[in-house]
Amino acid sequence: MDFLNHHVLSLLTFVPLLTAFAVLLSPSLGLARWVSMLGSLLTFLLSIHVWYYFDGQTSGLQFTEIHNWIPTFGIKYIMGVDGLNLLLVVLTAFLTPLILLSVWHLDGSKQKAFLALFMSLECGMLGSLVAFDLVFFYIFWEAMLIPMYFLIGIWGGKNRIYATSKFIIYTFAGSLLMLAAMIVLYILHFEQTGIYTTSLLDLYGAPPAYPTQMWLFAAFAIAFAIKVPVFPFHTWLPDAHTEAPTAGSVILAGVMLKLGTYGLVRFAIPLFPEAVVSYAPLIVGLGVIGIVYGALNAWMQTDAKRMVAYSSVSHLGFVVIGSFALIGGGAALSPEALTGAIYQQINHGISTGALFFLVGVIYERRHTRLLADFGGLAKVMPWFGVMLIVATLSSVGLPGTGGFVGEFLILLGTFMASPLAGSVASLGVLLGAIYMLTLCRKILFGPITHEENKNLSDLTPREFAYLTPLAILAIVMGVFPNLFLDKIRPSIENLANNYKSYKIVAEAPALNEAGDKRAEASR
Amino acid sequence: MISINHYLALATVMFLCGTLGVLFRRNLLLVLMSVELMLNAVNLVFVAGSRLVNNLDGQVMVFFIITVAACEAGVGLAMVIALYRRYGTVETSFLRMLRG
Amino acid sequence: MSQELMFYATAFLITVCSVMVVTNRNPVVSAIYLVGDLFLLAAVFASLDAHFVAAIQVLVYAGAIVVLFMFVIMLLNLGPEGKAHLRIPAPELAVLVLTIIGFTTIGTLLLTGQAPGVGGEWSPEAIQANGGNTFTIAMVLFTKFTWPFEISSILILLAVIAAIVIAKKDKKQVVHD
Amino acid sequence: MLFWLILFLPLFGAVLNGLVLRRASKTVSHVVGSAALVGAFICALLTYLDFMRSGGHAQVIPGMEWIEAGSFKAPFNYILDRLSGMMLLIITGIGSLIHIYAGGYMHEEKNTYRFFAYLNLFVFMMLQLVMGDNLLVMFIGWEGVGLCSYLLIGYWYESDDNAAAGMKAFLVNRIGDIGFLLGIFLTFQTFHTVSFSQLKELILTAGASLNGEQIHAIGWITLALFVGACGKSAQLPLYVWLPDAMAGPTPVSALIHAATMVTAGVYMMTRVNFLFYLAPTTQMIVASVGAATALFAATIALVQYDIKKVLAYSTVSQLGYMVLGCGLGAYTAGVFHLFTHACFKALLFLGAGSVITAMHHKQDMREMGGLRKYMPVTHLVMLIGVLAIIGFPGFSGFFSKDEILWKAWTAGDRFHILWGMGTIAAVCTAFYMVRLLMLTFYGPNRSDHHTREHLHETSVVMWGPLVVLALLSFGGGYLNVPHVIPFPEHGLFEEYLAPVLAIPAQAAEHWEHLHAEHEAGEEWAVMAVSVLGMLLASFSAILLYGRGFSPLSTALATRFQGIHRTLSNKYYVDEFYASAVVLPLKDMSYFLWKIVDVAIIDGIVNGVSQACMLVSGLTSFRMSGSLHRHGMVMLVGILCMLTVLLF
Repeated sequence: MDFLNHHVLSLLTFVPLLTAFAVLLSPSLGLARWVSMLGSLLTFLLSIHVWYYFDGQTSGLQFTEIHNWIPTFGIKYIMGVDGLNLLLVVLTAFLTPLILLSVWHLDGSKQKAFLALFMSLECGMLGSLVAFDLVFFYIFWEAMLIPMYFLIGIWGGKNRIYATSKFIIYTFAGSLLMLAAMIVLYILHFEQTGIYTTSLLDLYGAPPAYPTQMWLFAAFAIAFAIKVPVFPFHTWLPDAHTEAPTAGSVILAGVMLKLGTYGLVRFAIPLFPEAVVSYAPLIVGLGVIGIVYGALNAWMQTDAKRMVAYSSVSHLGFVVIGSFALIGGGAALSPEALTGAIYQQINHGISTGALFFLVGVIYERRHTRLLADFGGLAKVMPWFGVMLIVATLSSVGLPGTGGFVGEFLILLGTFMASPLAGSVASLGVLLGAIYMLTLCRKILFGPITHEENKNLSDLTPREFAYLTPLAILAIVMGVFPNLFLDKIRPSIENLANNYKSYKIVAEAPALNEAGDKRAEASR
Repeated sequence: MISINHYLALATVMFLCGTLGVLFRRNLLLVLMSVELMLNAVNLVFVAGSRLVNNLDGQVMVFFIITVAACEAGVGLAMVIALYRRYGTVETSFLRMLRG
Repeated sequence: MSQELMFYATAFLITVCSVMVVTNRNPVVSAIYLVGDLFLLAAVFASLDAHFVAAIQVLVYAGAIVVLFMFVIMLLNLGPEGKAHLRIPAPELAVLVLTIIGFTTIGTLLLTGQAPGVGGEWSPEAIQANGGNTFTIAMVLFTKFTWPFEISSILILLAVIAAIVIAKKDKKQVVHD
Repeated sequence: MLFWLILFLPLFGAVLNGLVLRRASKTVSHVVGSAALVGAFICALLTYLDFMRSGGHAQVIPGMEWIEAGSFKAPFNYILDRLSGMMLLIITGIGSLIHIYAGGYMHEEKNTYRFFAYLNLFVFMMLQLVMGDNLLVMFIGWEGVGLCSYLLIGYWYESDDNAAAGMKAFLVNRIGDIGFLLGIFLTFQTFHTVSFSQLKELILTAGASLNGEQIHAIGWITLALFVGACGKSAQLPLYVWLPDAMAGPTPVSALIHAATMVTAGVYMMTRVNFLFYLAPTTQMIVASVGAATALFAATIALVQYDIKKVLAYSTVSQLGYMVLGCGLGAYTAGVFHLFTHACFKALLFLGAGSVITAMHHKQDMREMGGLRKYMPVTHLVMLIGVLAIIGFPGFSGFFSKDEILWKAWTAGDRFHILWGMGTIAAVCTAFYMVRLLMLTFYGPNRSDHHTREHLHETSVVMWGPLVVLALLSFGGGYLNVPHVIPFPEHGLFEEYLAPVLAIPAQAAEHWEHLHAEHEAGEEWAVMAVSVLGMLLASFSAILLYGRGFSPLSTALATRFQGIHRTLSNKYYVDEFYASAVVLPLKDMSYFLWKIVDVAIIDGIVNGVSQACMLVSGLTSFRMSGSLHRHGMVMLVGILCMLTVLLF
């Protein structure tokens, strides 16, 4: 148990990678499936372990692992979770088994490679979430792109090469900017303090001088903005989503995009706090434009997947403005908006993930995603209808679903920071409903106009198995948000109130302390 | 005692020959042989250096280089055979996959 | 004096052989010159008290690798190349000249430069006292370089497998021109 | 405990019907759905009696924590006071009747689990709306009822029109919801709480110390909330969804689009009346919008032929009265009209539903006529309903509507025009309702042979609830009899609701006229004007439509063709919105997509990559792909580097 607590994050990160190797070595596809499923379930269990023993009373970094990695350059192997990444870690580990379930029935000659790539992708995502060292983070950040590149490039639609190249080159261009900024930061920090370090724990609270900060922030922000994607860096997203296989779209929308917003919160804001004050109006402006612009574009799409992809642009606009809602003349970030932003990341992962799954379900049956090819499916696929409606409602932020909690808090905080931005962003609530209901109406309602649609079969038990958890979670997140918010509150408040001199304390793995506290509380 | 400089000069000449062979010969086998020449030039430097500083690491390194050279020759020749089967020639001017 | 004379003679022969390897039309002849080159180099090694290396130079290089080359030349039935084998277009000629100039400069610099001599622990006398060159190399190899040595054995294994896989006749393959 | 049962019985019914009993027969879903509601009603009644017995003081029932972030807190707290208690009874009571009725109405459907699940869910959401102690819980209900409305309007989704109508309802409501949201934000920003009970306490106790900025903020808060109310309560200019919402099954129209959901706006304004009292400008706007809506919708209803459309516009018009009442500060009158309207409009809709069932789902009044013979009970209850809505003295509408008109009259000279609009609307109401009654139940039967053969009175499941509602429609008015009318008890309702209303001290002066004494003669005169107008309109309707379409009615329609066409086409508002709002938005979106996104932004992205390709093409024109060349270039590079390093 002690070992587990000291190394749970390393295990969490590398179990998927080991699973990937095991999958490659499996003699048969059937075995490979089970191996990948077991590996991902084990990862999920580990994430639940982290979740359960995570102490929601402190803003410190928990389950920390610190080892020297390349001492000459001050590069360390640091992993840890706090309130900002805890939920994302769990979300990643949660989505992966579901996605594996969704590809359970596929068998191609390369399916084993698919599973292996997928597991290594999970490793990359989890690694970049828990890494607390710039170089360490950067390695995972880039490593993550490779499996995704192949997932789209090999298993994608007919325009896949274009889409995947665009995706990787675009993201890579941004990452290089970030790498350059990291090196500059590293050297500047040495000049300031005489210590070579890439550890965030050391870099926090010692920001470089003001004019340089502006450049460094811009480099980081562009890298993350491309990943999010923030308007106007978003054009790779619809292409990538449309061409990607269902599983790829789900993980792309579910987790990878969040790494952009997570990066903004984890790196860009606390490392360069003064630049934040100068840039916030610009970023919030872009976010608001993204909300409206993404929604209007989504409305016009004829391809269901493209529509959901543009909806991501719109939804992530909310997350971005929520992360940059400055109150008190830049003295603090709005804790409400920041909470909403973190929460909305998770919720977007759930609802958009479900939507991509659902589009995948009908795509498998009809081999088309054009809205015009559907209509009236509620009659032949009633359960599909239920799921689609639930996902839609969560996506449009109906109260009682997770989407509402996130969007509401973001809008509340943004409104208090800037009434204009808050009001315009509120339009997203309406526009979101416009395109999502259009999607629902064109797929589910109206007469059945295509002969092929008359005999479609409803959801299979396997499809139920991966859709139901998402649907339930969407509602649970809306009705019991405190279940999640209680864990992350101190971290968010720490960042929101002290972002100008942000410090995070690394705490030793504290199973015993947390356990004691729990025991005390129950007494 | 011959100074180290002489060995280095000799190695340079060998290396030059090898380089020119790699660059200007069109026969893939000749290219491989030229590579061997280049490797030998390096070996010479290692051994001479090892003698100069009275350290055996250089000779051990040569041992490894020979190992690697053997591997390289094996794989390289296998590729030559494969290419010959495929294209019917060992002329490098046929291999233009790196076209920009 | 005789030592120096020996060196210059060997060096001259090595240079000639190297040039011949590169310029000869016929691959078989090139290979033979290569063998000569390797033997001469082995002699130089021996003169530098590197007896073990000289031995494996002969055994592995001359004995195994060049024979492999010969096999392949025979297998592919390669005859002498045409007269055009050394025709060099103008831009490449420029590179050729540049290369020769560059290397000559470097070589000259090396001849004139002063290399620092450092006293290490394995002087020829120490080696002699320790039990000879081969013994001492073995000692170093199996203590300090155990891991690289083991890895190199894996490398050879991989190379063997790779060579077989690559050279294997693929039934499906179509011959393209 | 009982209180939680009220809330969760309908939810339980919805889950049971919607997820578990999907293969059950119609009867099972009907029984489950109705039982949940009747159970909730009984609990509500017991809770209510208990509540009144203990003095009827407002109490907050704490529930689970919900959203907590930063300094923002919104727990699931519920408020039980006289206002929400009354709504509780209306919703569960009328809801039960409509559920029972729906079993009869829907008996031709193959299965109805979905219908009853949605209906139960609606009741649950509606209860959230009225019981919530903070704006956020109210907002759950607010949007939740919108969702159920969307689902129920599109219940027969095979028809594209229905799906479109549902969507329209949801979207127009969402426009209002944005207003509501902004109201919440502003409230929280100004007062750091969104709880009604805390807000009320804050305003009333610390009220005197409100600074100008806060008063200013209150103006914006109330305006934003009123936008929300406009959406939900179908006021100008957001009323357009309600007539289309008639695409849903008739019980839905009765429950959601007449009795409960659409009154949410009025309820909400009453709930935060202490804020509205502080914002006279907003109140003025509210009153004007209400009066305008009342008149506007009433004129449209004059010439409609679809029986449900008439009732729909009538609902919009009546909601206008309620909003007018709120705008005048006469919340009692508004809420009282809400109550009476819930009874008689539910009755009218259900009656219309019976007619529609008998007519095999034909809704055009031109094909009806003379149904009195075939459906005596329905005729009788509809008659009561019509008398109630037109404000026939003695029926409930008379008391509630005249109260509002009277308040408008006494609000000051500026408000006389609103009184005038209200009175004209009342005259119109009398005309179109009597016209509806005449065309449906009197005159010759104009239906085709096949339909006529099957005309019959509906089953007791359907007319039973109608009778109950008819009794309420008749008697409900006596709860709030004006003082001038000789009656044992006066203004019971006003007394009942008084604790809910609270005029903050700062605004007391402005609202003095609400309690001012007036001469009895003046009140009689105002009353007489509306009654006379009503009688006149009724008689002309009887004259024109008493025996089917009289030649005079057709002649009038031709004579005033322009007006007639404008009215039949609802002032072309839908067309106006389509061409002025929806189309430009669509065009703009298309432009954004095709030009801005694909051509410009993506063009730049691809342009950059193409520029790179171009440059690399230029520099690599000598790149034959030959290994030699690459090697040579590399070599030259190495030489250069060496040169640099050596010298």
